[in-house]
Amino acid sequence: MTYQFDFSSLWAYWPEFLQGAWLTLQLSAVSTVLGFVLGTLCAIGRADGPPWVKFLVASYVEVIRNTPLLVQVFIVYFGIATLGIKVSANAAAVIALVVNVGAYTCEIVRAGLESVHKSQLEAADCLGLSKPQIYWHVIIRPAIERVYPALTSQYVLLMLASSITSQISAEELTAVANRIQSDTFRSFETYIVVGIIYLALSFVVRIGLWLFGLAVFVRKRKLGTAL
Amino acid sequence: MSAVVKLSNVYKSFGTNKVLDGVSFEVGRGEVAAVIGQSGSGKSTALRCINALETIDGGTIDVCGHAVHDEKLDRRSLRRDVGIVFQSYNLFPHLTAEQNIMLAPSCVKKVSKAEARDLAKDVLARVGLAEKAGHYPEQLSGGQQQRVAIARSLAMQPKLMLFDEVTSALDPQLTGEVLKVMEDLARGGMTMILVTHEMAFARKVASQVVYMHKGKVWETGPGAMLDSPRTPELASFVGSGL
Amino acid sequence: MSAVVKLSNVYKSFGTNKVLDGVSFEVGRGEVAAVIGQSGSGKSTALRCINALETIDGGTIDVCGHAVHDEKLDRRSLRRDVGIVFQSYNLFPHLTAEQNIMLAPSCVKKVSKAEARDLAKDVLARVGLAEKAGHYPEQLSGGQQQRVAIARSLAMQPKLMLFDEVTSALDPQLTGEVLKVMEDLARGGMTMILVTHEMAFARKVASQVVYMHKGKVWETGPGAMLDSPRTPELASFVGSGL
Amino acid sequence: MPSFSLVHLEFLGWAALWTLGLSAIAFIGGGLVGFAVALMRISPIRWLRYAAIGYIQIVQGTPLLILLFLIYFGIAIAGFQEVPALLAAGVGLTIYSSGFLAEIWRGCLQSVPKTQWEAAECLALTPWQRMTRVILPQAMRIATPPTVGFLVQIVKNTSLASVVGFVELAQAGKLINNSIFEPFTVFMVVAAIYFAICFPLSTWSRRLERKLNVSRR
Amino acid sequence: PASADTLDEIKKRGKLLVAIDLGSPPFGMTDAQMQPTGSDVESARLLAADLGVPLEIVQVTSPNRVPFLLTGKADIVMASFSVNEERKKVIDFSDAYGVIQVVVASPKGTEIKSIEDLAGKRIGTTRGSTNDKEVTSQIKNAEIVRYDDDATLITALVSGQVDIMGSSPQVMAAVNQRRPNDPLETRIVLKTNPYAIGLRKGENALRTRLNEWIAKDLASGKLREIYLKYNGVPLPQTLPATN
Ligand SMILES: Nc1ncnc2c1ncn2[C@@H]1O[C@H](COP(=O)(O)OP(=O)(O)OP(=O)(O)O)[C@@H](O)[C@H]1O
Ligand SMILES: Nc1ncnc2c1ncn2[C@@H]1O[C@H](COP(=O)(O)OP(=O)(O)OP(=O)(O)O)[C@@H](O)[C@H]1O
Ligand SMILES: [Mg+2]
Ligand SMILES: [Mg+2]
Repeated sequence: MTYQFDFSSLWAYWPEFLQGAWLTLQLSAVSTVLGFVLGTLCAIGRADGPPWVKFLVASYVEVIRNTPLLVQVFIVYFGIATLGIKVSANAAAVIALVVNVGAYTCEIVRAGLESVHKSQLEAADCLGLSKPQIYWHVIIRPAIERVYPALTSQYVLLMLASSITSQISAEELTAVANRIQSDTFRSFETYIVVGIIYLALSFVVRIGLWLFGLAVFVRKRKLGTAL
Repeated sequence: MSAVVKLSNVYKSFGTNKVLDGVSFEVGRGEVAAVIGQSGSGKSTALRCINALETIDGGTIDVCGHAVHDEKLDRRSLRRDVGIVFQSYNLFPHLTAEQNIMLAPSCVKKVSKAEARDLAKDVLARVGLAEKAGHYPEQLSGGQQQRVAIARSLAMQPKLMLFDEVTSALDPQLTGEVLKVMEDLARGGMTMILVTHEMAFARKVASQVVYMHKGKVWETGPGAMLDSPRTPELASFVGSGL
Repeated sequence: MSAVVKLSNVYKSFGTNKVLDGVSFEVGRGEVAAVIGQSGSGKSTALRCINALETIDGGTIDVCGHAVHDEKLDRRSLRRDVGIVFQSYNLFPHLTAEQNIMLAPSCVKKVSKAEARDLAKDVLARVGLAEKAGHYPEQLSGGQQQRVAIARSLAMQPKLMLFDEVTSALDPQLTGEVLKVMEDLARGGMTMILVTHEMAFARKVASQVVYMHKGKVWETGPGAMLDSPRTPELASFVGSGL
Repeated sequence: MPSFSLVHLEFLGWAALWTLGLSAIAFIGGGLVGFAVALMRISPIRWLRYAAIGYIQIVQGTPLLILLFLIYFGIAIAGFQEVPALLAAGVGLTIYSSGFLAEIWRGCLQSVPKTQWEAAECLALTPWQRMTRVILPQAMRIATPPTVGFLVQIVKNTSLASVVGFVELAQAGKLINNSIFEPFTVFMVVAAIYFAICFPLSTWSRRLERKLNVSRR
Repeated sequence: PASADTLDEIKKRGKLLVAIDLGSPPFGMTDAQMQPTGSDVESARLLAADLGVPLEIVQVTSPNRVPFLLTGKADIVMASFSVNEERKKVIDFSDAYGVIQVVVASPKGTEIKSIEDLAGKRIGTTRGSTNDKEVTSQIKNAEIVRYDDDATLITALVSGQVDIMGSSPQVMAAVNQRRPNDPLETRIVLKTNPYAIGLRKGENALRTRLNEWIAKDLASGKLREIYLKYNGVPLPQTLPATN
């Protein structure tokens, strides 16, 4: 069968593609920020918390890393509702994505924390810094700087994985694609266009995180060397 | 002369390894004490105990009015009074020399940013590195890093400074730079305890030499004691150490 | 005496850095040529060009009848004729000494396994390591590893051996072991080019000394040339190199 | 009204086998293609290298969901209409894993020091002999932990094959839920089965990594 | 675009590929033994028997019914496939063999009398379905929540993620089975659609054959029996024309 490609019928839908891409970016940005905070806190808890916290965090990380995001999304979405709390699909999507990326962030940041030498803590301790001050000034900042490339990759993957949330009615890029293709019956063309938009988005996310890194890691910007 | 540091009968073991076996000595205000002895004799451990980096098993340690042996010791207030400099510098790699120095005053003493910067300029000048304020540790030589580390401690205006083999990672020329700074400090009246392998320096600067051997204070006296050792152990140590 | 290796007017740059600037010399069959010169003078690069590990920008290199400068050069057949030993041994860490040696004969010459093993035993005995056949590289000292590396090259029965500072990662005693093996080879009539810092060894073993300076062959002559340098550069090099 | 029963558990069990099968296809297919791409990625021939970089970038920059859709409908458009979902899912997952495995393995191949490549070359080994006899045995040790780690990703990501109608574990969960509407129970059980498959793998991967770190010290 | 005659191909292949949405009770679903069932499934079996070939079910969802058909993964679609003008531009339909309404339903106590009352409310529907089209075009100012299939919509309604649905009475019935305490009630009928078998354009022989079968089994009452059995209401005496 010879298939007639026809991208022209998709042209009318560009505002919707744009809207979907925008929501994808928003979902990813919010999940990245919250997931980073959650993951970092968990990493600290796992490195320096009481045994029960360590156990809790370790279990959380293992469970999340060893089950598919798709299933996590369903459990969050329907689980929350079963508890009688109504949240919008976007909120459920963000919760699921944050829980998911938090676990990965935790593992990555933990590696960073472990790379900070014990003598650094002693030095800070001897200067009279309090524990939170030591964490903030001496441990977390260099730790994050060291693992920043790994975090960047993880957050690009998160952006791509957010396509799964279309299944619980979040109107992000993939959901928009599904709707457009059932309107136009141009599924192949639609998915090609969406694939290209995702490629562009991952480029945007990478650039964004790179710029953010430049702004935050002054030493790296000035010297260009890895810690 | 009032004692700034006073160790009485301090015991400390790591597992079954008795590292400090009844150590006692005193250091008065403005004194410079040089602790010498073979590797493994417990010098670093003694220094770390003074700064409460290790807890002790027996005896008492008084440092600037703090009862270090006490379980209820307020470590942070002890550490405002005591500065320590390590062999491995331990500068914070992600901060410039100036930021390294400003950190503790602004975090601990809540000094304003501008004041902290002035303070940093001041102590950097004292160690002869005024123009390196904006450099990151990796951009500095070993001797310069060590001097920044000293400046970082000085910025907290401690009553007592501890130095643990601060020159042994340096080549002879860089060693000279650092020893000069320490000499200046001694001349300025700072109370100091230094663990060192530099006999010549100990002889020249120290008002008291403490010779440790197998976890005990074996001999103690003025710098001149190195020239006329009373025990065969010190004699052989001085002989070999030159 | 027919030339085994002949470099004529060889040029080679890395980017804007002219590393070989018109190098010419010849090595005849059974000759031992020692290439000496300061760090960065292009010695290693010359050696690597002879073995076609680097391509050259101008001039010609003939090695055992292969036109190395030719684009259509059959590298594999060149390398059956030329053995090279590096400063950093480069043994394969996942193979035993014996397996390291057997690899090339069985892969390249399609020798049977049993024959290859006999061959390995043979060359290991020649470098004095018969009893280390089953050891992995990490179980051997630096000098032993270097001798296995030489044996590995020897097993291919090359017509020419290249040595690049094969002793400079070794302490004096281990150096002695390796130099002895090389001396034996020289005495056995092997054609050899060695880059070395061991002036005494060059003087003793080399039939020709090539002094390189700034990418050029500055002086060349018999070992005795080192005792009566004609250029001030060689004079200062020999003076400092001792 | 039916509720969650042994029948459903059995149904999930069979679906889990499909998940494993799909993972095996993805791993083997992805491994073969990925290895070829990794070789292209370090090839001295420039256009091969660029082709490999482009391939890796595109695969890693597209969500698997979209990749699966594209392949499912793309194969049909190419004229093969009776494509079983298994084939489409297999091809999609193969492409996906090859993109990631290629990048992982490229790193491992390049972590074998350049001097080893040169030494092998100087012994007149052919490029193939050099790869199989010298480089691969060394690279494989380094590559094992991240490869096993990625296997976990593959197992989890087979769940997306459900979007092209393939009945693996996640899709089976959806089907059961369609008939009994107990989403929480059903997806918890599904999650537990995934965990039971993936957890041993990730533990193994981490143990290998530790062992490697110790031996390299 | 199909070149060959699909009817011949079905005969030659000895198998009928029917696209059915198993996530849309009571038309397509699975029973307690996880076997496919529902009115579309039984109708498809009837058709296959009539054609004299075994049936193979191709599982689809609302959004991908048409691509499955167009890319040749199925011969025909029997998935409560409502007839509308957009679809007719791309594919052909047989005569109707059932009807389906698009209704808005909500629980007791919600004040919905007209479309205007829906402003600002969350309404659940199935992405890419006729329901989605009607709801989206008729109801403005409402938040429309779209799921990939009816089953997910039902799960969302049962678990309380949404309370108002824009879908068929059949979906409502399935929901009410699972939430007996707080059942949904029909508020507004947006449209009544005939549904028919979808097939690729230009398959006239196949369409004629399908229409013969529909006429025959409507007359024999078998199709009416199946509709009644699963929907609980009888099929109207005359079905609207589709072409
Ligand atoms: N954290 C520790 N755990 C166990 N043993 C320790 C620890 N710190 C030091 N030791 C042991 O205590 C003994 C004394 O160590 P210490 O570092 O005080 O010696 P030192 O006199 O400073 O020697 P050096 O000149 O080598 O620095 C040594 O035997 C050492 O192995
Ligand atoms: N692969 C390369 N890329 C760029 N520059 C190179 C490369 N290899 C060598 N060089 C440069 O070529 C010059 C000569 O290097 P070469 O290794 O031949 O010197 P050498 O005489 O062997 O010195 P040494 O005694 O230190 O080994 C040096 O300036 C070096 O930096
Ligand atoms: Mg010490
Ligand atoms: Mg060299």
